[in-house]
Amino acid sequence: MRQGQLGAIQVRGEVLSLKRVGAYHHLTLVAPGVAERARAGQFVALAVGGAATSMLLRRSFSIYRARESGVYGGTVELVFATTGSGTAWLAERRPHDPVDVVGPLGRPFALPKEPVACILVGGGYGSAPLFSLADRLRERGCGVHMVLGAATERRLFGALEARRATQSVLVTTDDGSVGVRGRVVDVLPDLLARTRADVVYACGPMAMLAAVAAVAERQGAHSQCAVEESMACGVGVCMTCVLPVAGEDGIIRMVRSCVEGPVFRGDRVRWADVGTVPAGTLGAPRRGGH
Amino acid sequence: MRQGQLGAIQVRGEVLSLKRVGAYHHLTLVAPGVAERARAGQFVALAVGGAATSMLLRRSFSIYRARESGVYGGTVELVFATTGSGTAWLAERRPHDPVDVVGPLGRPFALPKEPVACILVGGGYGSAPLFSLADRLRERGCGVHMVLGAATERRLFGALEARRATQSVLVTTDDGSVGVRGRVVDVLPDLLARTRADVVYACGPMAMLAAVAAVAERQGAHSQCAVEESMACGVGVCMTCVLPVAGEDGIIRMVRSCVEGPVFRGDRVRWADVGTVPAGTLGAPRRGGH
Amino acid sequence: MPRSIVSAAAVDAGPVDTGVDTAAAVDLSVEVAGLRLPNPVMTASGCAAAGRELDTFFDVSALGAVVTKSIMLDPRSGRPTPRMAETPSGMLNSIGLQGPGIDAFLATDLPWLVARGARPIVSIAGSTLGEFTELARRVAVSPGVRGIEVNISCPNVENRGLVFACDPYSAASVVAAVRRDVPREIPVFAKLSPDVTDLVSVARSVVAAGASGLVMVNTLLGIAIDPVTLRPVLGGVTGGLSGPAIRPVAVRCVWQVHAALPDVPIVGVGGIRSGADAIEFLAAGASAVQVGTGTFHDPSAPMRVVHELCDELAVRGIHSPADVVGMAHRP
Amino acid sequence: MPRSIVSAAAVDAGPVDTGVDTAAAVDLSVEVAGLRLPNPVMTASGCAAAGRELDTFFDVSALGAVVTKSIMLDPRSGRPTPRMAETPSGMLNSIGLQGPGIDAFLATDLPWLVARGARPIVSIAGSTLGEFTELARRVAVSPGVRGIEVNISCPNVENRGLVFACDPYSAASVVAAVRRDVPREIPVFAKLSPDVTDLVSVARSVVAAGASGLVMVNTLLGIAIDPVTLRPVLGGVTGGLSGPAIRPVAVRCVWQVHAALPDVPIVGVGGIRSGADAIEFLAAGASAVQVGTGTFHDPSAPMRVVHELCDELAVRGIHSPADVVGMAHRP
Ligand SMILES: Cc1cc2nc3c(=O)[nH]c(=O)nc-3n(C[C@H](O)[C@H](O)[C@H](O)COP(=O)(O)OP(=O)(O)OC[C@H]3O[C@@H](n4cnc5c(N)ncnc54)[C@H](O)[C@@H]3O)c2cc1C
Ligand SMILES: Cc1cc2nc3c(=O)[nH]c(=O)nc-3n(C[C@H](O)[C@H](O)[C@H](O)COP(=O)(O)OP(=O)(O)OC[C@H]3O[C@@H](n4cnc5c(N)ncnc54)[C@H](O)[C@@H]3O)c2cc1C
Ligand SMILES: Cc1cc2nc3c(=O)[nH]c(=O)nc-3n(C[C@H](O)[C@H](O)[C@H](O)COP(=O)(O)O)c2cc1C
Ligand SMILES: Cc1cc2nc3c(=O)[nH]c(=O)nc-3n(C[C@H](O)[C@H](O)[C@H](O)COP(=O)(O)O)c2cc1C
Ligand code: FES
Ligand code: FES
Repeated sequence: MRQGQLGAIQVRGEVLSLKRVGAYHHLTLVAPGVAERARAGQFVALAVGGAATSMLLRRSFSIYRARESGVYGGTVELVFATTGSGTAWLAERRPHDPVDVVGPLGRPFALPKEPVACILVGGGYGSAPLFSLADRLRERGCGVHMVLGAATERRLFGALEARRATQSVLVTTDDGSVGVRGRVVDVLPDLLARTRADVVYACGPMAMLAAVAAVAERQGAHSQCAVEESMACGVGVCMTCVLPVAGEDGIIRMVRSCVEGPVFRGDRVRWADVGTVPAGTLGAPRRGGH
Repeated sequence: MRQGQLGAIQVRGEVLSLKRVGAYHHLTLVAPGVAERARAGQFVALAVGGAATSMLLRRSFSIYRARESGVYGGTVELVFATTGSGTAWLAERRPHDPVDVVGPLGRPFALPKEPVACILVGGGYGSAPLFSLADRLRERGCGVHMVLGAATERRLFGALEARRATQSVLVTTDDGSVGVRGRVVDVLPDLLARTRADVVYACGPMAMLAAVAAVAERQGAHSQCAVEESMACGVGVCMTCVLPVAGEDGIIRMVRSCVEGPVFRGDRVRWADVGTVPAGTLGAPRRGGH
Repeated sequence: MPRSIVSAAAVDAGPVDTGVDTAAAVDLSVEVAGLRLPNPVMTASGCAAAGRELDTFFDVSALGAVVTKSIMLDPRSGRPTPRMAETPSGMLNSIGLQGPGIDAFLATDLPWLVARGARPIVSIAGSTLGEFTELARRVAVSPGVRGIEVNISCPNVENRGLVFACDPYSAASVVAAVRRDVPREIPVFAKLSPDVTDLVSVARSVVAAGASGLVMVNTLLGIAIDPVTLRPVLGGVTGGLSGPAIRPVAVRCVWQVHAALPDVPIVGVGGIRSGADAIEFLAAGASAVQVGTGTFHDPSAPMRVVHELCDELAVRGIHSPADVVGMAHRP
Repeated sequence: MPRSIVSAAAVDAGPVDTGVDTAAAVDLSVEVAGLRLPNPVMTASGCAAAGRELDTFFDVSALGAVVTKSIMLDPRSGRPTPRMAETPSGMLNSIGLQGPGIDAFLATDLPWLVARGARPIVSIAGSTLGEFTELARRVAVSPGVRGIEVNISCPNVENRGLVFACDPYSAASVVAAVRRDVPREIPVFAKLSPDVTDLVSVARSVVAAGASGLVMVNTLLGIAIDPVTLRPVLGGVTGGLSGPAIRPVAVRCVWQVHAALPDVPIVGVGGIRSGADAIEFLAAGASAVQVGTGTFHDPSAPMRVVHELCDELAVRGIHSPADVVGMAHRP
């Protein structure tokens, strides 16, 4: 296997374990080489369905944990919800089943140079990549606070682990089944003020990311948001995974979330325009077409 | 489930066991209703590949044994070789895995009214349907002799069982790894003469069936041959599985082997013309097209 | 629908009975080109013979209609085998319209369907205008026929073997000839081929020629080559590609024609395996659907699709399939 | 090929290294429209960007050629998302030719490929004759370009947005305009669309207009409708269908054109995932092949296909891919 500028490799992984956690599945894969290269916020793309599958495209999953060679060689762990035929297939895997893995993919969360206070916000399974991030931040002496939100208790991931990994944890659920009834952004402004956090890291549904980025901007904090766009290739060659992002130069471009993301600066993404090509975007159709 | 004139039903079967036997796999499926209806020479059609499979067509397999409701409900057993992606998938099944089963399909072997001597000829896995046939024949007081042939020992199926089920067994292999070196038709004429058998039953490759039918005809015996044509539907609606067969009226028709076969009278099949539409076939293209 | 069907559906690998009990609230009956049908699901021509074999698995009279294998004037032996090749999520077939000819069909197959209480739509195929005309005359006067489907995806021996469906003029002349001899109350459906540059112009011309509705689509022309023998797999060399693989193309055809001719009834066919697939076609502009190759994977498929369609509509609180027709064109 | 590739191949789900050591006996080099290539496998336009990302997984200079994403004169934002929908054994895409424009391409992407030692074939796309002409001029004079692929599957804004490739005349005029400005030693390939009634006539006319070779096929037009929202899945409504689902159609196109124009070099593309798939295209009449969507399933696919093709030929005792070209047409 070759390692190139992205550091991604392709390996024939093997299922080590698969457990149910609330509404999700926690999958541990032996994937030599991937774990060693992985950084918080990156993802893996798995081939699904076996040899004669009708599912042509890989499924992408944030890396929850990456353990450098244990007994079986390096392992990567992910947490997934079964939403369709690909994740349903994954949920049926058994130990020792082979799974073709490509990763680690994408840009990781950017880490602060100074030991500043940070808030990590996760929606549903979106909390998965935040725990390894929390470890890195703590190593750098950063204060780490976490906000976990979900529709209901079963859809929260890692609430217990969060207590161990951070200084403070806030939980919100839409139905109030646990923690504060409401959304993460209802509690974020106050927490930001209290902790004087400089950076907010977020992973979850687009709507949540948009709201978190807005709050952060309003209160003068940086935000780093990991987006989830549907991806055909995951490696930067197909142009399906784009969203409108403003560059340093202020120009809006349709950028690939698989290689230039999935982590973006919250203030750069044109959240309101996701799913469109906003006027003024580089190369956008002009009056009367191109 | 409804039972119609064909008696075939569709059930969600379940794998009870899967064992290797020489070059083959021996699969036992719990398929309530199918076993009860099955007769020697019929087959089942299995959906392969799971929910998101790219394999649209069912795979057909002769019924090796059918046991009316045991502990788990009726079971059907089959013996298969892994030749491609569908059988490869089947070979990976584990106990309790679901398998959608349609069957029993096709016309069974016709049984003699009198207690005559019979010779059962099986090529490779083609011997599978002959054991239940042997039982039926013995019940009717018929003398049963078996000839099993294969390329090599690993590709023989049921040689031991044959000894129990029959009065005499002859084995041939192309490479002489066991039994007589040669083909089943090398030993058949002599056996026919010795046993004065009235009927020859055969299942195996087309070339073998053609040769067996010729020998039988030459020595004045009836032959019943189970053919193996590739089938898209297995239930009589698609017209893919045809071969040229002469009717009582002497007219050659392209006949569906899934419903009017797989068992045919050897003297009726136009063996040399299989894979073509022989001149004179009902509805064959005339000079200058239709 | 008979309970037996529900269990038939339940055993299948595909999407299963959601068990939504509000299903009762849904009335599946539809009107297609003047035909009132209990539901919008039919068999596709050539994928259900004349219904009898499938009646083993479900009551064929419970379907919206049974479209029979395209019948020709004389008996036809069809092409040499192999006649099929499995392809990714699809299959190629080169059957060559094997059939008993119109006399045997009218003597045996049709009466069985009528006696069974099914609603037969008879598909006819000819190699000359004259053959189509005579077939139409014979079928039109046969008792119990609910509709005629004109399979114009066959070579026109009077025009260098060019497929009728690939030329707006030939397609229209066949439809006009058939229409002339078929009483008004029997709808005439033209079945179109997707293998054309401008499907809408073919659709326009057959409608102008008197087609009551359109059936879209027939198979796509394809070839499979055996990587071992390095020769074509099919005895007929080329074959028709069908199955889920072609569904996006079939839906696109329905979409384009419905956009251009919103008032023309369309029967959608191509890769339908489930109720959700059927809804794609309805939303694209079809008033009814046909299940073809899906039946090979699951002999209960046509009836299961009826059942799943019912459930899919119920969960969305939609009371009639008609409410979904063309929905995808609305902003 | 570097050993690394073999291991890359070995990890894939598809057919694997047969380990036939007689592989040494096979010489994969081919000549296509005057181009000498180390092997007949290329990337398909739009499925490998400009090669750089795939170089992470294998050495792109080890491929026969790297065909770049169709480039236009100006930067293009492409269509709104969603831009893809997975379909059975295929996918729909509506990227809308997003790209940086020719200046940025010639300044960055092309030089990287050349420096890497890859053999670039530059795919160009325009919405007017003029755009094609200017693109051809710019590309032709750029160092390192081995060939030009003309993507005529784009709407002609000067002709009611009709796709160039769907009309023999427009298709020919684009090719003629491009050919005029490109020196003889650089082959010009015309990439054809399968969505036409008479592919052979389109092929004839672009060859007459000076195409050195043909690339077949581009995607089939398709639509996917979300059964929940009942609206089109793609932001662009219609999209291009690709992947194994379309392979039988692509092979048929190659077959038909090779039968009619046996001396015209053809590059086959459509659903190739393995060496065996590649052999189907060679046997149908292609002299080279491209791997597109297959790369999304397996980023090592193009190089794995090279490797498997080598093994497939070796086990058959065939020494050169050229020996297989058109084989399926022989009795
Ligand atoms: C960078 C990234 C990280 C992700 N991390 C996680 C994670 O940690 N846990 C988790 O459960 N899910 C995660 N997802 C979403 C996950 O990829 C989808 O849930 C999954 O692909 C659905 O596949 P399916 O076959 O079950 O669903 P289907 O709907 O059958 O999939 C059909 C097609 O749509 C695509 N698709 C469907 N839903 C999504 C989606 N939400 N995002 C992107 N593509 C989608 C699939 O990849 C496939 O190509 C992530 C997605 C991305 C892009
Ligand atoms: C009536 C009948 C009885 C059979 N009984 C047995 C049996 O007892 N044991 C056994 O091992 N095999 C049996 N076969 C053959 C078996 O159906 C094929 O080996 C199997 O379908 C191959 O599937 P695959 O996906 O592994 O191969 P692939 O080559 O990938 O299959 C591709 C397509 O070709 C068809 N096909 C391939 N080979 C055959 C074949 N030999 N006959 C018919 N269709 C074929 C498949 O059904 C499928 O549609 C029988 C076939 C028939 C028609
Ligand atoms: C084996 C087979 C035979 C067919 N025979 C006919 C036919 O006789 N007349 C016809 O109009 N269409 C025929 N078709 C086409 C189908 O009716 C249908 O239009 C096509 O297969 C697409 O639908 P599907 O994907 O659901 O199969 C046949 C298709 C198959 C697979
Ligand atoms: C995401 C995507 C983008 C594509 N972009 C282009 C393009 O820019 N120019 C072009 O000529 N073909 C383009 N194609 C078509 C492919 O080059 C190829 O012709 C087609 O996908 C069939 O091959 P495949 O099945 O191997 O993908 C694109 C295909 C896909 C899936
Ligand atoms: S998913 Fe292909 S470029 Fe991002
Ligand atoms: S397999 Fe369909 S008719 Fe025999």
